[in-house]
Amino acid sequence: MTAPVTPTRPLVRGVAEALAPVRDGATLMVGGFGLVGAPLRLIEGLLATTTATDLTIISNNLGEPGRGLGMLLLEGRVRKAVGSFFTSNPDVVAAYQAGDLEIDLLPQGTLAEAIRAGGAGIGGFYTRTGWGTALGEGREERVIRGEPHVYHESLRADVALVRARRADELGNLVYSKTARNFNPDMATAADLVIAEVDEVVPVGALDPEEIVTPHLFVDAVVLSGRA
Amino acid sequence: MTAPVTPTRPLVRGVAEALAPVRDGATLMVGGFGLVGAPLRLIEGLLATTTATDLTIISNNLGEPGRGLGMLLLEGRVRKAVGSFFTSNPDVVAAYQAGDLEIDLLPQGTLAEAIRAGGAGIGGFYTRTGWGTALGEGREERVIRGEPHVYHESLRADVALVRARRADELGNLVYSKTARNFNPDMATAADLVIAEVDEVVPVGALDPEEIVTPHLFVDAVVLSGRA
Amino acid sequence: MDLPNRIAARVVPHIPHGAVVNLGIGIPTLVADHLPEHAAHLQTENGLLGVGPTPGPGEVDPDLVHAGKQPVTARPGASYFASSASFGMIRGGHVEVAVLGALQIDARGRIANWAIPGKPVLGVGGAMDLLVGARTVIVATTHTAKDGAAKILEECTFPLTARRSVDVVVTEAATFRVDDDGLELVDLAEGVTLDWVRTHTAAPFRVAASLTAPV
Amino acid sequence: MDLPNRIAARVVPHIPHGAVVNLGIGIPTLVADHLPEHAAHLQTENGLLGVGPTPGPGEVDPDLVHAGKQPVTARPGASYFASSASFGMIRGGHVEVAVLGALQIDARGRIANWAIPGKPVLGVGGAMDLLVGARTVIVATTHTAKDGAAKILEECTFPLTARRSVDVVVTEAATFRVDDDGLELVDLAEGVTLDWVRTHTAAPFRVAASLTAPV
Repeated sequence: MTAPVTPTRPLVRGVAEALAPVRDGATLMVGGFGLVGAPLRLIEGLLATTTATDLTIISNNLGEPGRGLGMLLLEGRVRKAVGSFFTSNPDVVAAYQAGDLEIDLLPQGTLAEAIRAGGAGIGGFYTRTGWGTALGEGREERVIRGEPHVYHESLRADVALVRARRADELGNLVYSKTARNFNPDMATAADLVIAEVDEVVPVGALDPEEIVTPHLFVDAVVLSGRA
Repeated sequence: MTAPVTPTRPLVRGVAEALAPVRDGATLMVGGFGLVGAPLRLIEGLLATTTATDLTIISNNLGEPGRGLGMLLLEGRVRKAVGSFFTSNPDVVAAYQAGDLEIDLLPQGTLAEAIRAGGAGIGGFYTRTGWGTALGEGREERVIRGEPHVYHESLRADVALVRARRADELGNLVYSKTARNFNPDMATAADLVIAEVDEVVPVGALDPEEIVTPHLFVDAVVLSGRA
Repeated sequence: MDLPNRIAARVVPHIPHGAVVNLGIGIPTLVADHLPEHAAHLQTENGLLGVGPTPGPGEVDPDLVHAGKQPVTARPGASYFASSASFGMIRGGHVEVAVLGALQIDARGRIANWAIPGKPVLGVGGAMDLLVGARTVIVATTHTAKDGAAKILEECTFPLTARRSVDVVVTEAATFRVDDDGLELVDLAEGVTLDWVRTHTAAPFRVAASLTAPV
Repeated sequence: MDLPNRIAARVVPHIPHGAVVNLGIGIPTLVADHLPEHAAHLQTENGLLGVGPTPGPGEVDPDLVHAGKQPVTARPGASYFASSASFGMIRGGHVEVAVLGALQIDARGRIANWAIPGKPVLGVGGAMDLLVGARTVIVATTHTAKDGAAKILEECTFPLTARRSVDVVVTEAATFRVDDDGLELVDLAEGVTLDWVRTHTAAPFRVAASLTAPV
């Protein structure tokens, strides 16, 4: 093998530098299933190093009370949440009932598929999930191979915050167990992708067969401080 | 870690036994990009151990003259081919011009996406690819986020023949370099999935982070004889 | 055995050996503890095929949880995957059995398990995908609600999770199979009478011949 | 240098350092040989990011090829992926530059490169996906067809590959940039006159100020 392509600029950034492009009103995808695989240092950084507010958050949950995305909610930074399961954080229920938070609820598989589709240049898709239920109401229907489906448009974001176990110096990512969850899908579906990792290894240290997120998806890497 | 779940029946079969369920008129997905990553032993087995004919083959190409799926074509077993690039095999052009072969030509990305969608329970999807071209003619159009898209229904098959590097005794698969190509997608999208591998390793020998095709997709494993 | 575990244990005979099974949150999760060692491959929709037993206190890995967000282990032969791939398995019909909880079940075997009228609808998770995609769906639930009201009703008053009927309904008292004609009672738990089931079930059901034969 | 390599070499200045680049079959593939070492990350749609140089005779791996099905190597930091993921990258806008061949180019910079009228249309490959998805598309082609006929035409007579215009057209003689107003000649190869280009180009084009300034 020959030498690697030299990165054109340092990929590893400080939290504040990496998050500086986040604007008021931005749409953010944030990885994690509850707090597992959530980029907690980046979420803390959003609060500590930016004033970004009026955010739309696409994430399976909105953290837990006062933890993870739950902090962002309590600080009044979140205008809208798109996800599948918010009831595990009572603060979300309270904010919704107070009229302070807009919610777009999707079946978890539809959420994951819409993100994957957004990253893969697919405009929209049909799924059987949700047809004939309250979540399918008002959606375009289509019968395919004899089965009714509902239409969903794909999802894109301005910024994705993802959590991985390890990056190489090009930005290739590998994950840890079920902390993988939504992270690889979200890493494909935003204009700016910031990965929080425990460790950065030299180019060539990751097995090419094992890389889950190829580096072309990743714009910046931040260290979790948990190596 | 505790002991693995014992397979309920032997997963590794002889070629003839594995292919016995293939019926006349069946739709088969066959992995490979040209001959790279094509399940050549299974294709030979179709000819040598079955009389299945009138087949619809979903594959990027139809092999090369007299090699791979090209053999199946010369034996008159193929009624229809669905793929993206048939011109590299002059026998395909001749069969088409003689009216002996029906062709459904798709852009390569649309082919891959339709297979992946078929395996993932997605009925159909919209892509920008092909819009406004001869391959988009007659297709339903939809403007999504200001861009015109065309509709494609997902693809499914009765049987998928895929090529992997290695299986464990449960049927988990890993691939070899660019021989991966369409194989993991096709392994999800057929009622019966037969994998041709060089090697079968004990359960637990594959890294859980590295498995590309989890075993629940795989019905039978055949040895390539090229270990 | 407590009530949830009694129900979970009654699900086991309905799971084929070697099946790929997804266990929903709540009582369904307990089924794992009653499955004979090695009997099934457990899939969890947050991205793992091959869920193993709950780890001991010193063995918890914060990156390794099931869909209920509780720590688990991984068996040999396990694999990890992204959420889109996991739901591809589920919607694509690659999971053989899903065991789900239910708030209500109607006379056609359709279930409601994600929303309650009058409360904000803020959580659905993977319930709809599992109900649509799994080849066989088993409901594991208490026979009645906490207030004693029937959960098996002519029509659900809560929003349905899908239009698809489940295949089997298992409670602490009874087991029903579901077919095109509706519910059929196929088993009574020890000490439970047909009269008790009739009194606590608000949907019509047939009784399998095996249960009405003279003793 | 032969004609195809002369064209390929002229593409290089249009590729940003460190860009992710997909090279089409034919002349575009040759661009790899002219890129400075480490200048770009080559993606090939059959499932590899990080294509390296052609292997030596004893180093060929039959499982490692590019989209033209010729043997390649993989650089450190390379990764392999399935076809659906590869085209997800391409359609999703994650490939910065695609270099494609063309049979014809129209006055708006739209290209035809996959089908010829009167011949059966049996191959398209990844051309349409690349043309739709890559952020920048560069065409690398001979200025005229083998019979001397112009390839740059008012309208394509062959079927278009997409409605999207390319960004740059590079031939052995000239380089055009494409914008909303059509083609602009921005470079002449050494020894090529503006007259030659006018004679061999059947579409109108503007001439960049830098080329018309008095010498």
